[in-house]
Amino acid sequence: GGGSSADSEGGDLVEAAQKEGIVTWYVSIPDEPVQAVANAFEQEYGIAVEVVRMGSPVVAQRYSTERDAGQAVGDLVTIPEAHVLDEYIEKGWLRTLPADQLENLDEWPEEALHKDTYFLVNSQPIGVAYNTDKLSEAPQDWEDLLDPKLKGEIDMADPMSFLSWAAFLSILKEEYGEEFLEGLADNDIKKVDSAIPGTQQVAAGESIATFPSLPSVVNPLKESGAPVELVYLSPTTGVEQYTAVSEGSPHPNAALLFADFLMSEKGQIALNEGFGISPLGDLAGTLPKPEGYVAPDLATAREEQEQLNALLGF
Amino acid sequence: MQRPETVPLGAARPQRATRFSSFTLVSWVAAAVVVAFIVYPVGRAFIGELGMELPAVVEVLTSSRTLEVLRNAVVAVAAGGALAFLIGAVLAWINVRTDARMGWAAEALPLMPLFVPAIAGSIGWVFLATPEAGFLNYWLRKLLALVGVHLQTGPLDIFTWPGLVFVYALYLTPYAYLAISSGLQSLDPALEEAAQVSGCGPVQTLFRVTLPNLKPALGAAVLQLITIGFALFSVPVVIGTSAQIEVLPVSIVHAVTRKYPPDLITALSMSLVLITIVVVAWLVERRIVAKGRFARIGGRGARAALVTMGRWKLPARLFVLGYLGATSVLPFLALLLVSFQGFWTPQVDFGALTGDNYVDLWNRLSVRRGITNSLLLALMTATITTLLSALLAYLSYRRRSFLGRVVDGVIKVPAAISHIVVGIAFLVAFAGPPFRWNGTLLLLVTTYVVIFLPQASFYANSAIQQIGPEMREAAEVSGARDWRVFLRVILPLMAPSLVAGWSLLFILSAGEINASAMLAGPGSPVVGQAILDLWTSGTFPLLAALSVVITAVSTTVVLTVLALGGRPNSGNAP
Amino acid sequence: MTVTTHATSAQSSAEGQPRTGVDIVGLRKRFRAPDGTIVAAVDDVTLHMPKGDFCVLLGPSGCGKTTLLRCLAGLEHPDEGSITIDGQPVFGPGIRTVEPQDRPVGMVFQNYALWPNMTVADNVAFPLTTGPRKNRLPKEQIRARVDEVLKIMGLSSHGSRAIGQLSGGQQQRVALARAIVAGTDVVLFDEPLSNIDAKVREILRRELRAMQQDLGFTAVYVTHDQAEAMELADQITVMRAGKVMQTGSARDIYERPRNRYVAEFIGTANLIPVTSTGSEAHQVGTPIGPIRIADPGPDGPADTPRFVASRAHRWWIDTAERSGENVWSGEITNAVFAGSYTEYVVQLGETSVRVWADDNPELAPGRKVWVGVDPAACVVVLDHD
Amino acid sequence: MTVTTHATSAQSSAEGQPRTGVDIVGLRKRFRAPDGTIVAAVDDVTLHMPKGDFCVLLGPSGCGKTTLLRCLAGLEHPDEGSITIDGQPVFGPGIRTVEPQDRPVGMVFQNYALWPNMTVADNVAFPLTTGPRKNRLPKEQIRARVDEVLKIMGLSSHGSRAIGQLSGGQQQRVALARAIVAGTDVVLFDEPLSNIDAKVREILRRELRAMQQDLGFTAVYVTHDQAEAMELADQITVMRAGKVMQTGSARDIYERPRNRYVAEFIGTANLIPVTSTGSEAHQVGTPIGPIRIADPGPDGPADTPRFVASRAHRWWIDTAERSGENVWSGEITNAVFAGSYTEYVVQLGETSVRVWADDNPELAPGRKVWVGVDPAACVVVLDHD
Ligand SMILES: Nc1ncnc2c1ncn2[C@@H]1O[C@H](COP(=O)(O)OP(=O)(O)OP(=O)(O)O)[C@@H](O)[C@H]1O
Ligand SMILES: Nc1ncnc2c1ncn2[C@@H]1O[C@H](COP(=O)(O)OP(=O)(O)OP(=O)(O)O)[C@@H](O)[C@H]1O
Ligand SMILES: [Mg+2]
Ligand SMILES: [Mg+2]
Repeated sequence: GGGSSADSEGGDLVEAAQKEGIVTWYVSIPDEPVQAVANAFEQEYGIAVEVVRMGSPVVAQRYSTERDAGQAVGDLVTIPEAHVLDEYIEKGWLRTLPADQLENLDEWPEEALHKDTYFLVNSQPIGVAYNTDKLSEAPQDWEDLLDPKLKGEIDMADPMSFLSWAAFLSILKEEYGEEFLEGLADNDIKKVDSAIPGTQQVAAGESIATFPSLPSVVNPLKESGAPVELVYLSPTTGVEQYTAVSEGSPHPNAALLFADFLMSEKGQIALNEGFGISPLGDLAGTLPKPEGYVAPDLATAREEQEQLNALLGF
Repeated sequence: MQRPETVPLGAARPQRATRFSSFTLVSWVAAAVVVAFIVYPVGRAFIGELGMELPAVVEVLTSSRTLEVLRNAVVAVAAGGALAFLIGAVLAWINVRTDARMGWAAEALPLMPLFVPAIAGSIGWVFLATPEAGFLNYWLRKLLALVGVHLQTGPLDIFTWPGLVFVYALYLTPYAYLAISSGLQSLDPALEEAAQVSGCGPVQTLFRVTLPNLKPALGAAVLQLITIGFALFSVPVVIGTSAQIEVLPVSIVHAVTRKYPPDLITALSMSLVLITIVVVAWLVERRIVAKGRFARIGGRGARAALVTMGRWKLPARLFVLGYLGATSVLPFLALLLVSFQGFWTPQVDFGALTGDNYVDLWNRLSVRRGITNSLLLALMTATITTLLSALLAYLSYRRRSFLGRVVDGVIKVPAAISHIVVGIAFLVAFAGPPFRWNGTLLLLVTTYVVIFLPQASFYANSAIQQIGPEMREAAEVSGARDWRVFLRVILPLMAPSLVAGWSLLFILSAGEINASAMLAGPGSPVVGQAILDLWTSGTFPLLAALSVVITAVSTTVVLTVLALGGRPNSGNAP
Repeated sequence: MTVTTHATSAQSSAEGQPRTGVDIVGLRKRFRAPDGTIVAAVDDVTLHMPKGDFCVLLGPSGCGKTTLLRCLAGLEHPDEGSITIDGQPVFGPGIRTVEPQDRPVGMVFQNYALWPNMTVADNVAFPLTTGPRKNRLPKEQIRARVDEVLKIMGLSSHGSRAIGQLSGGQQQRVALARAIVAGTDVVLFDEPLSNIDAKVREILRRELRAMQQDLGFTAVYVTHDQAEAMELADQITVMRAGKVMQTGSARDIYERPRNRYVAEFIGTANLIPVTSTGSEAHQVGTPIGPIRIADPGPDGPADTPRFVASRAHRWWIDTAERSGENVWSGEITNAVFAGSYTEYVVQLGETSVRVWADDNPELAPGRKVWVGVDPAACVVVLDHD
Repeated sequence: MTVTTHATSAQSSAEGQPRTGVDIVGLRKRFRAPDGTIVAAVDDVTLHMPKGDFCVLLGPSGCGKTTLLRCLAGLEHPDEGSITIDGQPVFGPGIRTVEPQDRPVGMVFQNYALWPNMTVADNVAFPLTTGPRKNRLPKEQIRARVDEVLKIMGLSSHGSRAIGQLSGGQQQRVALARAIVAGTDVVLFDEPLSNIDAKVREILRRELRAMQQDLGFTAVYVTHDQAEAMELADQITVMRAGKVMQTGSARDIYERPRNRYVAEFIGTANLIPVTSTGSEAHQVGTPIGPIRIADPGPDGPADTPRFVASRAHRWWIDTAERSGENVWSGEITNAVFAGSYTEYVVQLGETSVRVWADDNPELAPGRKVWVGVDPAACVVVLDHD
């Protein structure tokens, strides 16, 4: 509860939030968009955003260890694992979003809000990054990756490293069957620790293509002139990030104000420009949903992760 | 505190003075606090998490995956360690005993490779030796093309078993070197000269006399290699993953960082394996040393003429320089080059080099604050750990008691536990009430101190063993009490070795990544976290730039401290 | 039990007036050697060292000299016995052991144990800067005292030097300065000269003796060098395997050794076994015939073997035939020129004697000679106590 | 420069037949001390050590004895000069320096440097198991040879012991066995006894000398102990600051020292400055009056100060008035009992002399006495060369 019950109308929220002066955000979205939205928020309200950015399981782990220890350091938490947030709700760690205090909650699409507590803020579509010097023509189809020409030339981020990768693979398995994954294994795909080294190696010409890859990884490379391009093949999915507000955190008002900002058009543009799909649809600079986009199911993916890994021969 | 009785006697025993000085009190309290800070969190993690789950533990321990990663770890550490041992021994011999030694290199060499954080150094080697895009490969291919050999890829490939073992060896060598060279320095050179006069050439002398008599130092080196090798994470995560080789410490870290809820059972069970290995190695080493028919430090003025290498002098020097190049210079240059590139590519366009990455780094608040925080932390950790280890070393040196040995044993335990597991254990134990240290620098410092205490105590113990007991006794007879003896005599005499140890700790804690990921708070970002962040979501040039900055900063700090801290080996009795 | 012993020691100090100097009663210290055997390093030692005397502990390596000295300093904890320094009991049954830092002793270590991290002046000042703060002298007084001591030692201009910049002799003086600066009455020395050149050692020895006499402290000096002991000592204590063999002045020990061990350890002695007590009081029977002696020797169990001990330099050697008491003829088997004398080994039947005489080219190995010894130089010693 | 030296040395070896033993010509070795100054540890040393002789290098600490020995062993690389061992040049201009392992020398190190990881037999066998495999003796012959050497050394039953289980004396014998097992003709010793007890040292010294004579090797023995040098040596070389001061037999050096330094270093000498050459050939003027001398002393620059050197034990002391040549009266200022003699310091005007005489209780400090010295014991020495 804390001081959250004390305040009421919208104007007061800003004032109360500004009195708190700071908001702490545990987040696993890449650094650049996170900094963009944090800066935008600070410019708008003069409230600093303290960002704790880590891989999503680490965020989840820290958040829950702290809560178990009776603390709530993070005012907001953003991770892709919706099932984890469900678990947090059951433990009473998250706060139901108060409709009367969040101006933008009304406009927010219903399918992007879950249990009135956590909401989708950003989705990065998954694609294939390839080296344009080494591959003159972009792959058209997932099955192009089975081309013997690419044997030993494809990097793949470790599916055990990230649940979203498993969710993505499970969609491919659904579509093409297990043989497809086994075919990839036969084509000598190489495992890399994460999407970063994979894509960096593609840019350097070490490999021809890598997947799954994300706009946040490919964009900075492209900007520096690397011969690398990201294509989205159908079907695909994305890394969907959900944000929730903590119950009993140190800055309840700033947390609400920031959640509200994330739902605003301005916030969405700041967060998604060039990187992600906004739940509000096509806003200036945000990415459109690629053809064949399917929402990921992380809970199922968790069950299949080991099996998918085995199919790929890792 | 009573010394074990020598002989029971019938007569009335004179009373042993039992006055508790403030020094004894403080040092035992310090020892107790240290032990508590190790036993409580570690015990809580292991007993709390594993106590109820024995069947699960057994299952993890017997699963084929555990066995495989364990086998991989054993192979990597055995092969890399053996290589490191060999290189370290040869380097130590060249630098301590031959005329091929290079003054400055002899002192700076042991620390050099550690100046580049292990994760950055490994990435540096990725830049250098990936089969297609590696700089070395690219240039080698160009060279080979000149002589008519045309290759598409290679000739080197870092993502292989040999590549992995190679980088393991590079990073383990300093530890072997440090232990062996300090042993060599205290081995009476007359033993080797006697062999020479008996008709032995230099190489034969090395194998027939020097090495057999160095067994205690070699044992210490092996022990260090085993402990540090099995805890090494950065090298296998960068190189092993792409080589499809997963090793135990990486599995432990992954078990807690890649899943939610974290698989603590797996992580802790695997840690148990490592602890067992280290404890067994420690016991074996103690037995070997205890048996010992080894040379002790020689009589007065043990001053040797350096072995004349003759025509082997140049090759020996090249070997030393080659090692420096491989561990420090080459990867650092690769990192430096990439840090000025827009993206990592072997086709260096010197016109397009840019300082943007540094600007970008500077603009990241968390990086900027991380660097200052890390420096502060490293300063505190290195200082506290060094002083603490000096105090504890003095305690067990002064009073050879059972309790002292227990303390000595306990502070070695964290060396065997993955840093991230220690991090979690500390988070579980101290984040909540009554401590509520979550997110504070205090929590980080405490954890670092525990993590690095084993290394520090290695230095402190070897430093104190070089001080003759009469230095302390002279102070006591002069009327000095414990504090004065320690502060005015023992500590200053240990200083040269402690300074070297301090430098090592400074570097290691400035670049620590795993425990930091668990413990660094929103208000206290550290460099390690920033590195890990760039590794999981960033670009290699940025990562390279950060590594260059860290390397430059730590090198500056360490060299300054070494320059101010005086030269080693001036602490002996006149 | 404790009470009894306590009472005894109280008694003994009640009987006489409190003795100055160092008083050791029934001291024992045992060690367990690495192989498990027990070594009695100090074995029931009772010894008085008078105040202001130069007392030397002499004995071969491993006989317990260092251990005894360290017990005095408080660096070792004896198993039994008591120690009183200038009337103050520092160790004993029923007494709370006084720690090294509280004993009124200074110590000069074998290799001086000067602290290389401090200057000469700091080394010397150190003992004045210890102890409870409120008892310490003010800074200026410390400085003055250090200057004074350095001046006595002839080191006035060396105060700010580093230890490494001093010669061995200067280092010794710094060590001595440190040991006496606090005005302690007893100074312990553990073979302070054993690392030094013979020639330099001789000079330092004289210097040390002169300073001890000037300053008047009680010196307890450990050595295994007989020449050193003879030159320095007011009182020599010869030790063997933890036990005191004999205590006395240099002359006592040299001329009236108590037993064979002392006779052999100090100087070069000819020992001729006594086979019968002889017909006259001042004569004993030996394998080379009767020998006239000055002193029938110490008492001792009748069945303990005895020897006639005589110093090699108290013998004469001659190529001309001589006769009389204590005269024998024999053959030279070896002659070694030793500078101030030449050592001749002369075979007398089964027995060989060593004779120190002026060098004489006629006395070559193989030569038949007459040798003899002054009865005044012959004493009877026990094989062992 | 080098060429000239080369020519000279070639000449000298061309002139005589190749000399056996050790021949050192114009040897120099300089070190840069840690503070940057240059120390000439061996400074133009020319020296011949005849085959089969026991040659001792004697001098104070730091005079370059060890360095010279190590140059012989090949453990140091000299800067200049040449070394020939038993006719084989091992170092010199235009010669490829022979490495230690190929020189025909054995060496006994100061603390023996036995290898604690090997048994006694393995230590001794070691020199036979080095070198190219094809030149090595077969295993049984090695064993036989080791057994033989151990037997000579009286260590037959100790072959399988660990080094740590031997006494100091046994260790010395093992070290010696190792040095001679390969049949080398030259054995080098670097102060092998300096860590040992005086009494044990004396015994080991005799043993060593006896073995050297039995086995007939050339011994080069470094020490700073005069007594040791006198007892052992066929030839003594006195060194000072890297230079040879004098070479000769013990008697030569003791009785005919070349210069003040040698006179003072060996034994206790009274040095009385020569003020005028005196009216007669065998007489010189001194502050205490004319002294009759045996030997006008070595030549040397006329302006070099000279002294009359005489040994303390060649003086007599008497309470009764005496007169004649070389007789003075004075007052005893100090008397120290030293066992075989007592040292009396007697003041003669400004000059004081030390007299070693038998102990005499009448001769106490303050007493007026007459002293004198045999002219045959007086030699003139130079202040320096
Ligand atoms: N700490 C110890 N543990 C076991 N034995 C010891 C210890 N200290 C001394 N000893 C033994 O006690 C005996 C006496 O030793 P101590 O050092 O007193 O002899 P020392 O007369 O001083 O000999 P040195 O002339 O060689 O110095 C020796 O046998 C020694 O081995
Ligand atoms: N490696 C070296 N570096 C610098 N100086 C050296 C070195 N070796 C010897 N010296 C110097 O050369 C001189 C002669 O040394 P050396 O060891 O030969 O003397 P020594 O006569 O054997 O003395 P000691 O009796 O002390 O053993 C000394 O002044 C010494 O300091
Ligand atoms: Mg001793
Ligand atoms: Mg020497």
